[in-house]
Amino acid sequence: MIRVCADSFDPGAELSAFEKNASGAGAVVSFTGKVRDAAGSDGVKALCLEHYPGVTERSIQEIENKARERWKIDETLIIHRVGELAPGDPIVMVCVASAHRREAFEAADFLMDYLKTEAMFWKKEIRDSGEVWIEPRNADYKDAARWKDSGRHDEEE
Amino acid sequence: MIRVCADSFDPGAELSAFEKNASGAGAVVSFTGKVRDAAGSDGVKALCLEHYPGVTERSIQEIENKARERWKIDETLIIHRVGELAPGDPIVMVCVASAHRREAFEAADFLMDYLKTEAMFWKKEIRDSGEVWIEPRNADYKDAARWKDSGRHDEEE
Amino acid sequence: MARILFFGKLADAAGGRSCDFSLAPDTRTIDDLVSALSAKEAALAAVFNENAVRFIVNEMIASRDAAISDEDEIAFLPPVSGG
Amino acid sequence: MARILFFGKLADAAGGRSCDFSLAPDTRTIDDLVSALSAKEAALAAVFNENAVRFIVNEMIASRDAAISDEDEIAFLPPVSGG
Repeated sequence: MIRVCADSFDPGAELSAFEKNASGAGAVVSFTGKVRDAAGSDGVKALCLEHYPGVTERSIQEIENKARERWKIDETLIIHRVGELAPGDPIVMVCVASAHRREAFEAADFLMDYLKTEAMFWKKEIRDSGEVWIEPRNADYKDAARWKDSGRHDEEE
Repeated sequence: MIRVCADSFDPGAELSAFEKNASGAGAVVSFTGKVRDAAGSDGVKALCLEHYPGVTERSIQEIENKARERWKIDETLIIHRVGELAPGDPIVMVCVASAHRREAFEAADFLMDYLKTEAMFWKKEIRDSGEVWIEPRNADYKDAARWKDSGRHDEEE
Repeated sequence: MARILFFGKLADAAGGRSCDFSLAPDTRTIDDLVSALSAKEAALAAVFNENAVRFIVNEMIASRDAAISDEDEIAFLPPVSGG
Repeated sequence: MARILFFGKLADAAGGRSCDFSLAPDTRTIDDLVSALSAKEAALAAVFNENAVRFIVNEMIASRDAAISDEDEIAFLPPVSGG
């Protein structure tokens, strides 16, 4: 399930609902990304996230499809905030349920790398010193590139 | 925090409490392992997990210490069930909070690999056809071996 | 009138998140529109130059040489930053 | 009396999870105790042979040639399987 929402969400409650929904799976991985209160030395007071309704959801669906082509996944949940966020607020949550832990870990990791670099969001930090548009770090592009040349993880069992 | 418990636990509620506790972290990864209802073709009715009180907790603490030497981690939570479990029950939960997602993913993945192969638990499946003691799969040993030769992940930023 | 959408820092440069824009007869492609908008607004020209801007026409990703018409919704996207 | 603990399938083979065992004078190491227990209980001998059994003396991991005495708690551990 994919949800782009303007209201805050509760990762614990989302995980509970997700696990109920994915009750047959042996492994569930969740990732929550939150607004940090200091990116660099400059205090971040708020974060503004913009999206392109319709197009953004479709860009996330494409990312999910890629993950499902690559790993055997039972269920996924992708939640992404838009609007104004305060330090400590959850921005993004990804949950993956699968039979074994390796798929769940890799798929969640993959989804996050691609959400960082391919999903259609634009993020501005409101800092003490002014407003700054954020772009992916080099580390983010490198993380996403990890999945380009490696094939599907070899599975035993 | 490390908890070996004889009673069931609620992963969503645990994640909520953990995130409250690790409120400064930008990234939180959780893993939940649950009793599957069919390991192979044979129906699993229940799982029995034994531990060695004191020694088991120490074996988990050593695993956590290894992770903390290797990654910059804000908080960890490791919960492991013992006693009799039914299909669908959570067996194990690992949460890791850190500044960036890469450390959180890798450390959670590492903790699970080591919990599977080094933590002092013994697991028996009660199947329709009888009782079977479970040992780590080859895939589990291979997963744990991944961490032996690779050094700390290079970080940017 | 074409509907034009600006996202992220392109909206700051354009001075707004959307506008209706009547395409001149010689504005036949996205590339032509980029030139027309850049001529109107120096801040926009700067961002177009510096950034890997992507284009969407009627909700589909489009290349710089894609044909456009006065009925289209055309969006300009700076590098994304989700998560 | 030494306290002996068996875990996992070693408990099945021993017919119990723990026992108090008076060490014979020539049972000086874990290895001696393995031999003594194997002689008493064929099922245990089989598991000792087949498996990578590990040993714990007074809650510390010990090697097969570790010295033991009648006051010790000695645990026999088959391969672990957590998670």
